[in-house]
Amino acid sequence: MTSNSLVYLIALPLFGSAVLLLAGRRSDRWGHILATVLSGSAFVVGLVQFAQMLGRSNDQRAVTQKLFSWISVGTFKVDASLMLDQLSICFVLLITGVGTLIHIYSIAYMSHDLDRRRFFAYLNLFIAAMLLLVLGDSYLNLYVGWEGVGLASYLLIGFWNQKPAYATAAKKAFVANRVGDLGLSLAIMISFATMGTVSFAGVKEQAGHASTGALTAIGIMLLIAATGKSAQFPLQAWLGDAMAGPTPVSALIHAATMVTAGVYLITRSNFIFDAAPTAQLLVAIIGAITLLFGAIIGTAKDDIKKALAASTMSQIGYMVLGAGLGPAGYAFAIMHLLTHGFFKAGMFLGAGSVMHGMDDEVNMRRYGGLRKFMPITFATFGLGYLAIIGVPPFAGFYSKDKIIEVAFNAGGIKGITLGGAALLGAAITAFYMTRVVILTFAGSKRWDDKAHPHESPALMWLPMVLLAVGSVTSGIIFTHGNSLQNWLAPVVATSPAHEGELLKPAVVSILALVLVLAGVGLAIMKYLRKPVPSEAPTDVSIFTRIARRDLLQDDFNEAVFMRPGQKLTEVLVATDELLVDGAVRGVAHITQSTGRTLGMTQTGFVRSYAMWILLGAIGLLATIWVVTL
Amino acid sequence: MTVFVAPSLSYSLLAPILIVLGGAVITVVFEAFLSKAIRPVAQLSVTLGTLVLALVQVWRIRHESSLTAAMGSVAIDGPAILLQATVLILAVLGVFLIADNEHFTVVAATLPGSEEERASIQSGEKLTEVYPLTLFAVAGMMLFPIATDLITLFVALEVLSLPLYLMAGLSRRRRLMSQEAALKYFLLGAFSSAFFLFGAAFLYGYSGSVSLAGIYDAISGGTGNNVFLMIGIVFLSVGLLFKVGAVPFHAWTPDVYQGAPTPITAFMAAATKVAAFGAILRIFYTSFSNAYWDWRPILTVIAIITMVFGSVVAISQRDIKRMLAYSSIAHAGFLLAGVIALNKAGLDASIFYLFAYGVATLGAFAVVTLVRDSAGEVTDLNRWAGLGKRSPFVATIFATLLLAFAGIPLTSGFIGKFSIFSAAYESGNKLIVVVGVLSSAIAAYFYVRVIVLMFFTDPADDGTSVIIPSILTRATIISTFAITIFLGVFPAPFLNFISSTATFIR
Amino acid sequence: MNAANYLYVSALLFSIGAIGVVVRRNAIVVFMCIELMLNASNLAFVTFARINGNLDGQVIAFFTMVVAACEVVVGLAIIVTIYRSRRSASVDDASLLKR
Amino acid sequence: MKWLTSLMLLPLLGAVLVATLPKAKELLAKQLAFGTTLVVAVAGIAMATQFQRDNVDLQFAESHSWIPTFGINYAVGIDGIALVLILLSVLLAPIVVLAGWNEAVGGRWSVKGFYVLILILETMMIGVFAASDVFLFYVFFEAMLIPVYFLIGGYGTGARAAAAVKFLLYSLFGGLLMLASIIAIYVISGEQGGHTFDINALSQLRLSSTTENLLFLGFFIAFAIKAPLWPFHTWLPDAADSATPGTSVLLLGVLDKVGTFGMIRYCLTLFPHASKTFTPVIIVLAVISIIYGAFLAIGQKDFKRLIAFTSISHFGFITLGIFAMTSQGHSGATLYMFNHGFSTAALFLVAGWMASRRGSSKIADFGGLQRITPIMAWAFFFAGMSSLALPGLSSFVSEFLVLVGTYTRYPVAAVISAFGIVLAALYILLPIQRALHGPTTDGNESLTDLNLREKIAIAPVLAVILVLGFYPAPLLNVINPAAAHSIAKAGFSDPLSAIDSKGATK
Repeated sequence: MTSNSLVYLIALPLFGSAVLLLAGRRSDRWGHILATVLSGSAFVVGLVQFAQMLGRSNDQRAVTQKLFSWISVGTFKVDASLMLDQLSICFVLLITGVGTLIHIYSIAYMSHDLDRRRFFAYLNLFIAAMLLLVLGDSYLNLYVGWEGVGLASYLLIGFWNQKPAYATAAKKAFVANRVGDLGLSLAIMISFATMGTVSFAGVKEQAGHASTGALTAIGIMLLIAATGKSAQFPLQAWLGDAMAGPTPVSALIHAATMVTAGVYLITRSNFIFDAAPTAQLLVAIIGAITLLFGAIIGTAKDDIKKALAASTMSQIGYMVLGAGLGPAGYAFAIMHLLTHGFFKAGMFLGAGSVMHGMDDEVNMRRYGGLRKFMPITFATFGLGYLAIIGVPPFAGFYSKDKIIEVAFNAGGIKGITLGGAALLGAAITAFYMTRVVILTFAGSKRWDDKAHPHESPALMWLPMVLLAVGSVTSGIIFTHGNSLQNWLAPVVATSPAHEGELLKPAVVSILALVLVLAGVGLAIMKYLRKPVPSEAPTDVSIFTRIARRDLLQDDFNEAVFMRPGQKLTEVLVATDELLVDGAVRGVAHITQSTGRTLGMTQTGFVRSYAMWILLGAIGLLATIWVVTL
Repeated sequence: MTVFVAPSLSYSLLAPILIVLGGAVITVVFEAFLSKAIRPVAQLSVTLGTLVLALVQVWRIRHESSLTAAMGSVAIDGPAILLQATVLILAVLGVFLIADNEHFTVVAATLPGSEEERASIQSGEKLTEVYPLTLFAVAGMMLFPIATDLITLFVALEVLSLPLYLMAGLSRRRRLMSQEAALKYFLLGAFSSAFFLFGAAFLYGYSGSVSLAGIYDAISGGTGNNVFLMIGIVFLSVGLLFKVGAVPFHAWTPDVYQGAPTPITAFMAAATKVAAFGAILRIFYTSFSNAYWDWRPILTVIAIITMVFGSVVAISQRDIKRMLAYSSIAHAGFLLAGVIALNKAGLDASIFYLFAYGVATLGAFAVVTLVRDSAGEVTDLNRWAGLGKRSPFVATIFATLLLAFAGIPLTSGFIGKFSIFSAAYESGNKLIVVVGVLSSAIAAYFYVRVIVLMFFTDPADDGTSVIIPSILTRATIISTFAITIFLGVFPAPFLNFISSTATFIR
Repeated sequence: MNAANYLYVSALLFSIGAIGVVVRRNAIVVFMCIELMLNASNLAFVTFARINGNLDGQVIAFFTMVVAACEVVVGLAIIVTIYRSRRSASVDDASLLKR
Repeated sequence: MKWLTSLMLLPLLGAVLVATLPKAKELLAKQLAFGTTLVVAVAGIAMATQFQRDNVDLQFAESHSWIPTFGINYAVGIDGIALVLILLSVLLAPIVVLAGWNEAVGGRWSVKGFYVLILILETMMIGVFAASDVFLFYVFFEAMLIPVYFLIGGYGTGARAAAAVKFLLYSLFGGLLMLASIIAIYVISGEQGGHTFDINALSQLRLSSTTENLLFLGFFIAFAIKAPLWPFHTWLPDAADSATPGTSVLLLGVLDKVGTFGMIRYCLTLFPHASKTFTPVIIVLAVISIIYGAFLAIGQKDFKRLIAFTSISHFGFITLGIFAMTSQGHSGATLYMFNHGFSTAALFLVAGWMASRRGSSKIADFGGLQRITPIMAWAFFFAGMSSLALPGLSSFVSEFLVLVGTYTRYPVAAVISAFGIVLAALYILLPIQRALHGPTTDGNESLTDLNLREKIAIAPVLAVILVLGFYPAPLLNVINPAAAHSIAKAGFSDPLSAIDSKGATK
């Protein structure tokens, strides 16, 4: 099946960003409207495609559109062509849908910013790039979108780059992502060298013939890429700082869509990971590590956005874990990705709304009892909260529980560790999310009277409400009759998750719920029963301190990469000056001094000149004598 | 009693030399009888006339070739014609410079700084002895490369040298230096010609003949005492190598170049090299060619030392004339590569190189005569700073000539370098080529340094200025510049002419 | 007696002359040493003429004398000028030109 | 119609016209120069339309006897690779003139002199890519040093003289080594039937492996210095530092490509076996250049030097692609030459504008420009993105092709080089953060944004970068046949993918 309208998905927002960037200040008045409309119309196109897709039989659903031949050298042929299948449509709808909502939200949220137009240009650019990422039909096309979203995220994190810290955060994000991109590009090279193709279809077809070694290598490289983009261990350090960007950005890029690209990549490459168990196991392990890592960090953060960021990290950990569990997990990884898209975006927007009302205060210790002042925000945030900690029947319950369950059923020690980790993560999640809600909305007011907390305008709470609806209902919809599993079946081989099972689903759910309740309870004991100091207590355990420092990730990076790197640079600069260039200068110098020395023979005394002649003659005689002997 | 058989001299072939000698005699007579007032003009016109006439005659006999002229003591063949023509052209250009009496003391006999000297200069008279000297030197230079027996060679050598010794001492300013230059040049020159003569003696002893042909036959025959041959070759070479300024017989070059009046330096640097190398080529190509294996190593060693030494020492020079002297030493090394090649290509290349180099050298020294302050010429390099700003035109020409010395493409120097090195390579002397290339890389440095001084350094306000050149000087400068560029861009006709004419006859 | 001896003598004379040029300071003496070298060559020429049994060598000898004479003319002129302006005929004093 | 010759004559004509203008008419000189370059650009594009892309032999070929004595012809003719590079030259020239409208003003020399040099340089740039006669190539290769030398030394800033000399001597040294090789190959061609410099005829020579290796080195070192490859690179930062932005653009954008172009056209064609022999060494050097250049770029405190070092890194990629000997590598490398030309041009021009406004090119002197001069900041950001090979911009395509092409034959080298991707992010983003982001620092408040002329100058560059990023086909279609041909001539073929080769063995 081919379609001619796929390109519009990308073209519309791309056009928007181009217009806004080129028109400059002239478009200040109407720029945001245009951007929102274009993003919305992209959503409509997506819906149309979705409708058409539903109309076709299960194996006819994928559609492609070839635009032009992009690169073609020898056997290396890459077309600029798009592919929309069951997997990518999910993303298209998520990106354009949530994206549009956040556009709307931003109209109000950024209304006071002089550069709002530029902001919307970047947003549109992001939408376009992200769509290219999920629509590209080959790894190379994906790569373009992959770095495109990186660029957009860099621009948006650094939107207020007049603040040096923010500029640094943006750079950090870009560089961390580049490390991941390195992985992706290597993966592409390897797959071309081994299979002679880089298109999804081609690789899927050839993967069978390729050696496991090569496939494992590709898999690991893809995993590195994913860790970079999706802020997974060990490349997760940038996400917390990325909160420097305006809150809608955090909601869209660093919660709902971009950071989940890694999960998309792994799921998309299922044919590689299924054939490379080692790589697949690594994926699962990375996921498990990260979900705990993020959760622990989350417990220590007082900055509401950083807390949410940590939780995002942790939730993506769940998705990666799911994707790492192979056919059993892909569907649920995607499901969690979607539900998370709703509730996390919603909560971020909520956070934004809170900041909006508290003139950009982000420290939760300066909040407290805000539910009275911003009821809608509280309500929507609350629903998102229930969803993320996995209380039935909210969305998170379905998606997360499934992953935990599949993890346990992975079998053997692997299953127990992964499942255990996931379960533990759930408990911690419950704890820190409860903490967030309490510190923000419950308890007594801790802000000074300068702040006048107030509910946000409709343009802002409307998207929040819609997302809240999503976070309530989506779980049920996706799981009803395994609808999502069946939907994705043609793309990712899904297997019923119930053979050789360790624990019955019911058992898992109950275990999970019990732990969740424990977490909630603990948080209530700790933060609702006792008064919360408006300054973060300093006399805390070493563990807390480490957690506050993102488990020393930055310190590690600095100690292991940055400072040695800087040293190396300095050394090389010195080497270049002293040795490489010095060698050249040395030769020149030696020649010169030789010249001066030889010049000394020019004594000015005619007798010494005569001596030279005489010696010369004798020398020649000697030479010729020797030669003719 | 035997009938007297008049020797067959074939005057027409000797005519060029005879004309020059005749002119020389006329100028001497003028010196004696003409009034001081009209002497300069008369001498100049006679000299130029003579040279031009000789040049015409050379052109007329260009297709002749004979061994029997002057009873076989000279050979008239392609190289002879070409070299004579070259010498004459350079002489004309040189005389254009010499015509500027500014450079010469009025009465060489007066004591430096003495009353007479001042008076003589005030009198506004001009020194004219230089013209006969020049003509005699030219005659010697024309005879040297065509001589085919040892006597003629020796005589020619002396005829070309003796006037130069004197001319070196005629400078108006810095007379002590000038006289010292003359002394050094004379003593060392005489010293080296003693070597030459001694060598000649042993060659005669070896072959029993004084003619190059006879020596060739003896070598080919292999009869005769090889020790004599060795001594002969070595000592003869010493004399010749001295004239071209090859290391270690070079020591006179910088001093004399610096001390002598610049026009003389120009003339001698250009023309003497041509004559001396002409002789070297003839002797080694015709007479010693079969002793190749004996003399090739020593010449190779000499050539390499000369290239490297000249280039390296030139770097540390602070005086433009000395620098050019060392550069001429380096070029002598390159030219020796052409001698060692010992093939047709080598001969053609050498002749082309001699012409190109001679012209460029004359031009360069001509420019040197223009840079002056109240005390006369300024040869201190540092004071050349910013010349490009003072008079871009002159500076550009000088830069071009330097680039030609450096062998940059689109100048005559490059074609010369290429042809000579390819000839050397063709004869299997790869080492020379490599060394030559490297040393010309070194050489490039000091040429470039001068360009930097002229163009990229700001002029110091020390009264250094570029004088408006006389018409003749201007003619020299412009024509040398034009030839240098032309030979760089369209060398084909010239190269064709050389390769079609240049063949030694034995 | 052996012709070689004549050559030895001439070589000896030549060497004496050459060394003299190098070691003596007075320009006149230096010049005389050069003349000595020329005459050494002459001796060699004449000897070889004798050995080879033709007259060319002897002819050259005469030429050499003439040339030597010319050299004397030029040389003395130069040396005298130097002497007058420097009040010294030592070749070592004339060393303005160096390096 | 004789495309190439006319293309070369046009700028020369313009140069003559500009030269004849009176000094005072500065504006007219600029307009004339700009007009000429524009015409040449149009003519160049017109020529490109006549190019038959699937025809692998040299097109628009002309040959006229130049120096028959040495079998030298004025022979030109281009394949796809040369065409692309000529296009690069003729397209960049007008942009450079327009962008550096006031570069020459207040230089040491006249404004018109600047444009005369630029136009002469353009002629030589076209010639060096068009030449199909090795000697002619060498002539252009060496001669084009001179105008650049004067452009740096005469109009540059800071230690321009030293930088100019360093540049010239470095290049001359390489050039002379190449000359030695050229002489050798000329002589050998003579031994194997007739002296010639025709590239095709020379590629048929039979060489002993030692000779071939030595000759290869002669050529390669010259090109490695030009390109420049580690460790021959140290002249580049100095030159780029002191040259005017326009000159630097031509220097890094076009002239240095002569090195990499020469590797393809001469090293591989003339010495296929030697190329094979030395490939490992060269690959190592290339990888070192990539990483080393990147690290030094990170360590730089000055925009110009920083860009210079990024170029060293990029030239590493180009060399890597050439000696990977795969069609992807070759096409990638050639495309890279073109793209690097444009992205460096963008970087250098904008950096130049920033520097001229701020009066300093120290990164530390800037701050918060994005708020004061948004358009300039954007242009720089865009250029930076293309320099770090952001997908969607032209340099990504070429860089990725090089890496893929390298990986299929030298995985390890490709993997190490791929780290350049990360380092690139650092060396571009660090200066962007320091200069464009953050609060506005003192001395920057009053900077003015790009004016219309500058916008017009930079717009086409950025446009080309963007368009070729998404649609490189027009260039690749021209390059691919030529690249494939040159690999085939070097006796290589693309390695099969692991699976296919397995299939082949089965």
